[in-house]
Amino acid sequence: MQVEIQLTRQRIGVSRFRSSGLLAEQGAEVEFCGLVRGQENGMAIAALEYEAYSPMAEREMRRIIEDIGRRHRCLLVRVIHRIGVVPVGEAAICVDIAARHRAEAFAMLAEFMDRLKQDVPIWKRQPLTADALAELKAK
Amino acid sequence: MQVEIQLTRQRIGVSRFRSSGLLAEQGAEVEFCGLVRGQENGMAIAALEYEAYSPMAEREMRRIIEDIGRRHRCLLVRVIHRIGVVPVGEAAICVDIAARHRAEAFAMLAEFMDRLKQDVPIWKRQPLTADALAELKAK
Amino acid sequence: MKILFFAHLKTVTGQAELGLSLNEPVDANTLWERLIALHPGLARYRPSVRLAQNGEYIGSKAQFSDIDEVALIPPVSGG
Amino acid sequence: MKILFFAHLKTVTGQAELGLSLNEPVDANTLWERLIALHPGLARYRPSVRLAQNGEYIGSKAQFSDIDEVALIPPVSGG
Repeated sequence: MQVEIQLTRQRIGVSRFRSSGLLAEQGAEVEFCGLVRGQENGMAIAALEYEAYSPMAEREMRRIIEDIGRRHRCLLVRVIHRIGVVPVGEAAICVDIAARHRAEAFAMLAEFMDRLKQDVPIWKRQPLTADALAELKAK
Repeated sequence: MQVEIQLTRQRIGVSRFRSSGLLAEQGAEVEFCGLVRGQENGMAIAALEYEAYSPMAEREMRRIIEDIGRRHRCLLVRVIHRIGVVPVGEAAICVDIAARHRAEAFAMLAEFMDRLKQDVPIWKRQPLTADALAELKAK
Repeated sequence: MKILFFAHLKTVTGQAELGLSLNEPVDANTLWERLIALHPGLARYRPSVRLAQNGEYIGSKAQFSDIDEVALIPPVSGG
Repeated sequence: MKILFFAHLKTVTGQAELGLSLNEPVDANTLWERLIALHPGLARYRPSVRLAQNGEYIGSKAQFSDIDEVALIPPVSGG
């Protein structure tokens, strides 16, 4: 099982993803993106800021994926998590999974996301309002 | 909940997908593609041929999605199923789901695929070997 | 009445479509008997084939009339 | 020994990183007591904070020495 983990301060582009058809035995590909929503606790926001303990976050994601992979073996799992300021509508995380069948891809995806939110040292910091985001961009 | 269903004889292009960020409340996007694998019942194949009872297949997919949506409301569900000859490594089906949170998107996806494989009148016909595919293309 | 065959049932019947005349509405059982009389090869598939009437799976009390489109749906395998 | 603070613990301690000298190895309890002595504001977060030693969550028998990097991990919220 190929595992690729990346933390980035750049916007996660769609074109960086998709392995379709590259792997001979592949029968399923699933991609999930978690996007920043326009509301946080009922307040309108313009962006969220993410912070990570980077080396541990990367290692922990790999460890979780390899652990799940012992029960739900996939061909490829690729995770990109963005850190820093992520504007509303953009992806904070994308997970791309290639597998022989959809069952293991779905299981890997759901379980990975649950455990990410338990154990991977990444934090949503205070949300930014439209004014705060404009100020930050002007810097 | 917006539902888009399409049967196509064309290759399913990646660019036709992705709604990311178009929907204000959207927090999750998941895309699944089911690809034709290089083996069918242990035999090396070059393509699979799919056949559909088209109007019923489209209606049945919509009915299933609306039924699941009563329990797992999503924002958008888009399904493209290819019919005719689908070469190995290409997608026979792609499902794209936008939702507020990942939970309903994952539930919609897994349940839709299970019910598709029970109830939607689409059939895998005989697999094509490399020779048969070459012959077909030469026509 | 129009009858549609899909997948291997096309091979069994040698046709994709069949026109059938009904003098009065019939239930599923009678319809099957008519179809099997025309294509005895269908008999062995009957247990696994569902009927659809005008694009929807039928309930147990379905009645078919001359204006219906009926499809024989063998086990599906899409996706 | 290097101590790392993340998220709101940076605000609580006013720093992202802290150097700490140990004469001998200590367990988690002693380490917490040293940290709370330096930053009393940490006390109320202790129940929800996990410790990581050199990038891994610690087990119950962890011992910390002067060469370790220790991170205080408040409840995470990635994804």
